[in-house]
Amino acid sequence: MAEALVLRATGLHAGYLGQEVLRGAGLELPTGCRLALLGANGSGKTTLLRCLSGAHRPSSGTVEVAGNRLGSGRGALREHRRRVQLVLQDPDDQLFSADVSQDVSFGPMNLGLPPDEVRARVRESLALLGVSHLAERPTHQLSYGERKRVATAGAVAMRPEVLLLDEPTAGLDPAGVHEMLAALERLIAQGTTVVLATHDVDLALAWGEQAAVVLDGTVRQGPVTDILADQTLLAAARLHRPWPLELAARLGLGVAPRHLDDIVTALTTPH
Amino acid sequence: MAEALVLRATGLHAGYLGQEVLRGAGLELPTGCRLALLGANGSGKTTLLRCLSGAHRPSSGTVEVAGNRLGSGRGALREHRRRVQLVLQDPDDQLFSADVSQDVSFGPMNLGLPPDEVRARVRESLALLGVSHLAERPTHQLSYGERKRVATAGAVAMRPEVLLLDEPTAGLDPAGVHEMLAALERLIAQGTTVVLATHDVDLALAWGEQAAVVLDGTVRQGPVTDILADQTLLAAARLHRPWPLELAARLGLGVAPRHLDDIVTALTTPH
Amino acid sequence: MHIAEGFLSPAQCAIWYAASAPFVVHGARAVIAESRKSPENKLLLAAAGAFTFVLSAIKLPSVTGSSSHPTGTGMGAILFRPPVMAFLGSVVLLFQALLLAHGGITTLGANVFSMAIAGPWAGYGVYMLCRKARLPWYAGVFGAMFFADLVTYCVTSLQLAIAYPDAGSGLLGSLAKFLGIFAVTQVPLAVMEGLLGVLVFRFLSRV
Amino acid sequence: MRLSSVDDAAWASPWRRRRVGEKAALSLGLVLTALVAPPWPGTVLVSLVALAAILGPARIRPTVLTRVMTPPLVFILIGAASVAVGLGAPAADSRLLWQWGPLSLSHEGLARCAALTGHGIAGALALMVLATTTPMVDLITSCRRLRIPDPLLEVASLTYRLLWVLLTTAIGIRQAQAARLCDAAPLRRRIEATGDAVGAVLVRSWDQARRLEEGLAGRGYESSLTTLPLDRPASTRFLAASATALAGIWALVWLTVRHG
Repeated sequence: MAEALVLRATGLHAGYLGQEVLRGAGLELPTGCRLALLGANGSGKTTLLRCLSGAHRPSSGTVEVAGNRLGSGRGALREHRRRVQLVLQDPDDQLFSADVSQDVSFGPMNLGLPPDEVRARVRESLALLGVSHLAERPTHQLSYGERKRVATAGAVAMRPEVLLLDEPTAGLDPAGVHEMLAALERLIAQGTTVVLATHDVDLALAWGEQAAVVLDGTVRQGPVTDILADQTLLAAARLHRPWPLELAARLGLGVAPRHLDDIVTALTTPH
Repeated sequence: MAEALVLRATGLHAGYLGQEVLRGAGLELPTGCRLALLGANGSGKTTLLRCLSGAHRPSSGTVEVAGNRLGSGRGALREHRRRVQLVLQDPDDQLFSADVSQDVSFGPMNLGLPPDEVRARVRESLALLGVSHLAERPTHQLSYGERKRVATAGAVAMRPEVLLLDEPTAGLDPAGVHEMLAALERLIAQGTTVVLATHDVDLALAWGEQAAVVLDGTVRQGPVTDILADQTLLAAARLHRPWPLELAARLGLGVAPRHLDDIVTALTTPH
Repeated sequence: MHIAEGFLSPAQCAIWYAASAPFVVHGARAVIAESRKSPENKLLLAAAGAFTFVLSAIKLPSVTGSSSHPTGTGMGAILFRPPVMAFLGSVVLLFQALLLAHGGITTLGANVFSMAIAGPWAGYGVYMLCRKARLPWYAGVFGAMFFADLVTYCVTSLQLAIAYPDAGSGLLGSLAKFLGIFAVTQVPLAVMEGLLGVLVFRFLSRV
Repeated sequence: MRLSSVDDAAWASPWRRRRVGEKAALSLGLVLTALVAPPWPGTVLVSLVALAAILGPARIRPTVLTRVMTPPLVFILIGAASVAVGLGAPAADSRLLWQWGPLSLSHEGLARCAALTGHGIAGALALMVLATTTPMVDLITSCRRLRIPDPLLEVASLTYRLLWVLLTTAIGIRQAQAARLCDAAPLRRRIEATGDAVGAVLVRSWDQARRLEEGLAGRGYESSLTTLPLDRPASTRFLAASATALAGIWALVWLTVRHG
């Protein structure tokens, strides 16, 4: 690809307790690209995210951020983690401080920043995620959607170049989904490259520029409308075609709509 | 309504720690009707389900199953629970045994059935939910979707007349959603009346016959295509119109499609 | 440190089982009484047991470079009282023996005595003394955690010394050896566990 | 969540369907033999029989057994080494090999060290016969026959269920802390982070207990958590084979002692 890659993984093999989950998986993430990552439960989607973030060491293969290869040394791992942050699906397995501000300040404090700078970062991250009003609240009193956004703020406070999100919208009500996606827009506008792992093919189509599907331990990547129109690939990955593409195919529209608006345009514009 | 009601609630007031969540909520569930229950986070959807199942005692109002009013006595409550079972969103809040079969056997054992009858019910419930192969597995090794189906099997083993499901498809991958919905079809075919609480308006439209929206502590109930086309109601409940209804409205189709098929038919059939 | 299976003679196993039994039975009675009071208590007790297991699996920040875990006996004693800890601690030690191969079945009596009885009671005693002396709460918590950890290891060393007296210098020589190996390396860990206890109770006061 | 190799093995073992009592009889018979029998050849024979059972019919992979046996081996070796070394004036009749200050090493010390290592390894392996073939819950459920009061067994089996939920949280939190560069922070911050993690897990444990109580109330939980009793066929062949193995060990021990 001609664009600059912010993150690149090649030939990843990884697993747990002797079982290999990834068998030669690779991924190329251009700077600023919105990548939707898809795959059934147990496909290795989360393992891939964990390898990319440095949380899981692959048995072979390489991961690079902006050309710097993630080595086995402590310093390299530290530098990698500063640049790539992962937010897992369940916020209860990630929030550990008594109150929201404290939790978000954890990363910046570990970077050794002066207190004023830490406070500024906490304010900024909470504002980006739209949860400034929760700053003083105890974490375990928040709703599920609020906890998810606070957990994301904790990662954002590290000012990562790449943010990997595992199912950021799962379990949220429509308003919660809307708020989470709005927060992601603000992050992207700030220059963060976002990878969104999801089971929701409609969301992947509407949100992503590229899509990647984890299947049989490897990754198939491409423009979102190509990948999500590939019936063979989708069936193998136990996914289905998003409804706009399905409808377009059934009606023989000859376009690849990503939203309801695209469908309306295609149907109401005279040929 | 003319049909026989299997469950009816009227004038429910309920809440926690002095905060009233339900303020005069009511619901009428005809026997065999598929009811989709909608509502934003914190709207009182789960509280309503808990009142209907007898897990939460409302401060006023009545709940009846097949004409029998749920009283405050232990015997009445036990009888009510035998007939109405609730499956919570998080399976870890219901699964207490490390062994799948033993967990599912809990309800039937409480009914005082002989061991052979209990074993038969366990087998039957696991088969209905399509998880017979998990009978000997430990709960903690199962995936989230598997745990959800096992938790549902635990409720089904009581052979309830009404099954209340809180977000049965949330957090599942498309194949998991498909399997859960297929399991519900088998239960409905057996005569169980199912209430499905969800955030997913598209699912509610495709699956439900009736829909009920919890808003401001009360319930608005009606045919699914009426309720989910009501823009004012949906906006107040922080929901949006399902895409088939939205598309039909934008294209001025003059029908109320519930699935992609309905749209295709409407568009390809000459007027 | 759990005494491994096969390490104690049958007579010693029996003696430590006998020494622990009254405490564990007393604790079991307390657990039965609590769970009869309300069905919710059974779940709270189980959560306490699970927490104790998980606590002992959490790695402490390494000072010496080797990995080490808290005993958690002092925290359990303050939170759940020593009688209940005698029972829950026994369950946790049984789990550790069979799930992690830490400890054993014949040595369970000895391990229960050091980790579920001696440690918790010592910690609880120190905690109550500090409260009587009106010392600040963190002194009591630190003291309880510190002494519970240290006493646990001293009792384990004593148990090993009784089992294997030194050929020349006898029980005392052997005790010196085992204390030297286990307890002295344990002092920084006991300090760490004391600090951890203070931080955890400070955390609880804020949520 | 898979965190314990022993637990994984126990759930997957073909011996899971055997009666807990039968497995316990074999395992405890071996454990007691490992304790009582002379180190040579008793503990060696126990180790061999236990290894044969675990790797043979119970079909546990050697790598799993190695992983499982590492922690007890470390303890056994440290303990045995400290027994081998004498402190202070050595006993009058001991045959010294080496002496340095108050420390000494004698033939007798080495013999005691070898015996202890033999007892320890044999005992640990014998216990693994039960541990790698029997899930904790089966063991707890079968304790009903020993007339242990139900509330105690229920607390124990709930503890087993809840510990996986809490372990998942604890591991998740520790990894989240590592991802946000906790490992690179000064010691003081690392201790504080550990305190936060423990506190968060404790709060989570109370919360989980409350939620599970509500969930179980809906399933009809009033005072007891009765489930199906385990239905396992008895096997006289298994008992006979176990008895033969134990008798064989003792016969060989007797022969060796008599002729040795």
